[in-house]
Amino acid sequence: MGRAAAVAAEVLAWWLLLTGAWLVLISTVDALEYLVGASAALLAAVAAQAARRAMSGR
Amino acid sequence: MSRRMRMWVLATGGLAVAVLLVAGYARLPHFGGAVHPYGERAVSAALARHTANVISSVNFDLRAFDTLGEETILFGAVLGTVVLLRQTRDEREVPPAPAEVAPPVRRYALIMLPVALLTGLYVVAHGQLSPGGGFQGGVVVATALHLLYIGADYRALEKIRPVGTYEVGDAAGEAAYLVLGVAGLLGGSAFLANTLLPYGTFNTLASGGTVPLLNAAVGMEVACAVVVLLARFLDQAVEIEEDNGSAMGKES
Amino acid sequence: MTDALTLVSLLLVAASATAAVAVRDPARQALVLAVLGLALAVLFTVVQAPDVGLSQLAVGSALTPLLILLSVRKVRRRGQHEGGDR
Amino acid sequence: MNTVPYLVAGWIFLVGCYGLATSRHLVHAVGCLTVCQSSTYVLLLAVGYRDGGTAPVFSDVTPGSRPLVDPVVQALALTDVVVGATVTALLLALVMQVAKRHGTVNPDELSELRG
Amino acid sequence: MNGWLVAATVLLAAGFGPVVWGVATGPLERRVVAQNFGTSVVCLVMLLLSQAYVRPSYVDLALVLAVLGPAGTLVYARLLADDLGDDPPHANLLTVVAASAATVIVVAMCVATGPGRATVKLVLIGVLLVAGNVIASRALAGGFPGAGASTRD
Repeated sequence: MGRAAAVAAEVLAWWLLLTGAWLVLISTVDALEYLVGASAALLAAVAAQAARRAMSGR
Repeated sequence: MSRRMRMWVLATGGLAVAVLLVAGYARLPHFGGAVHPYGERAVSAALARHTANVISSVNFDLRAFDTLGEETILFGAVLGTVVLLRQTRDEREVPPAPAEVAPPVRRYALIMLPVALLTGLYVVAHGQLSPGGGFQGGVVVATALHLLYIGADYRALEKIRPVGTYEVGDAAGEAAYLVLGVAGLLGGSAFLANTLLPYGTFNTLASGGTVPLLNAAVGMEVACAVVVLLARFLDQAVEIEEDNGSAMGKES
Repeated sequence: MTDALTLVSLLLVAASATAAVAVRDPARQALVLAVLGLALAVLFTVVQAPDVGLSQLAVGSALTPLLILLSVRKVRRRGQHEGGDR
Repeated sequence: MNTVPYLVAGWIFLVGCYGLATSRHLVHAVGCLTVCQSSTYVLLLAVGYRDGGTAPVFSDVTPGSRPLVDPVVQALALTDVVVGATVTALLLALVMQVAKRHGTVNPDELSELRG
Repeated sequence: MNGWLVAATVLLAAGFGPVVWGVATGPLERRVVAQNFGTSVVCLVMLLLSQAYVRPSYVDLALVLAVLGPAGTLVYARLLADDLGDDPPHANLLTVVAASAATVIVVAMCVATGPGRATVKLVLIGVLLVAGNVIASRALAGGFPGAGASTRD
């Protein structure tokens, strides 16, 4: 159970960080930007976690 | 034809082309001139459809059919590369040896992978607003994935990059572009016509009718196409060895 | 002032293009092609074409060099070790 | 100043052709072809430029407030860049096949093999 | 007389000219360092041009270059490790010059744009550029010890 929680925590951390980065990148902020930004950040967060596991799992 | 003779042919041909070019350039409108008839029409057409980035509007709305042709060139080139660089009978696949990489470089690759991915998605999503679009964003996303190869080794990259999925993604991107075109046809107007969706308010993410959707389809296709392309090149350069001269294949 | 900037960026593009052809070794040429891509991106920004500059940056900074260097590695390992211009 | 960009585009094209013709390594020849192709970007965008103009991208500029450059040539140059990269990849794949089949990448030796 | 434009022209001529000469001649070690320095110079020129033309959207070019430029240099460090193996370039001077120039220009632009998300974006680009430059020069100075020996990685 511990591993899944760690994975979820890491993805969540990356997700918040990347959504913040998205909000910095865009010029005008509105509801749709939030939605697209959050989904893009989620995708990037999952990729970040998978990359770390792939790199360390040697 | 001896090399010297070939040089002469090259010299005379080059000189003739140079003379013709200079003669032609003399009659071209001056650099920085104010006569741009197509430009004004393209800008007014794009503004009529609430697309802020006129270049994306030209690419995905006024000349969407040409971009479909360009997509097919991309798809065909990737198909050709996949066929050309397949593993032949007299070759065997050697699992890549793990490479030692300095820790700071590995950490940099791990941190930059999501940031580059996010930048690529940002460039794709805002294709019809700020500079950028499906092409540029797709290439940035694909390069972001390969930070894992650059930062670590090919084995790590292969773990998170199933090539089959990306080949399907490449085809799905092209298919999505076609489906959007046919949807225009079904919607009662012309193929790839931008009359399907409302144009939305200017300078927002949902503006421009089908332009953002075509942008996303192109972004997905370019990203997957470049990943498949690099996968084939990496396989050939890193993994595939020829069977007979296996000794020759060891050292560089 | 913009004329001077345009002239400088055109000169840099012409110089790096000539250098890209003059360098005979493919691996070293990949480096010069990357610098040519950078010079072109600057010229595109000066000529007010940010989209084209963005695509040149995206393609020329990491993708083309990676393709060329992987091909050189494959060709060098397969073909004979040509003495010539090593 | 009014024809210098065109002359630079012509120069890049001729230098690329010279490199292509005198190259002794097929990967170097593909690089020279990329140089030739970049001359088309310079020519296209030089044709579309307007003095004091700015890019017709209205995310941070109100339309009609500033003179604009021509977006049509930019769209052409944009697709040109991406297709150029993909064609370069295809050519490099062909070079790998030539090296595999003939064991050499020197264009002169290749023609001799054909006899 | 747009000051930003003058700065961009001077930086381009003084910074990128030697880069083109450095990448076309000399030992491979010096060429790769020149390419790495060229990425930083062009990214800073892009920032200055976006300020000179009063077009904040041009900053996206500097952003993509700050993200992909160092990746390109890492590609060279990785795939040319065999040739770079003998005397890795210790061009720390160029890294220091690039980092200080980046700090000066980003601070000047932040002052010019004033507080707000655009300033945070500029700082983000500056940080990405300096970090990328430092890591890339670190990689060039022997960041792939293993890859130097083994041919397959």
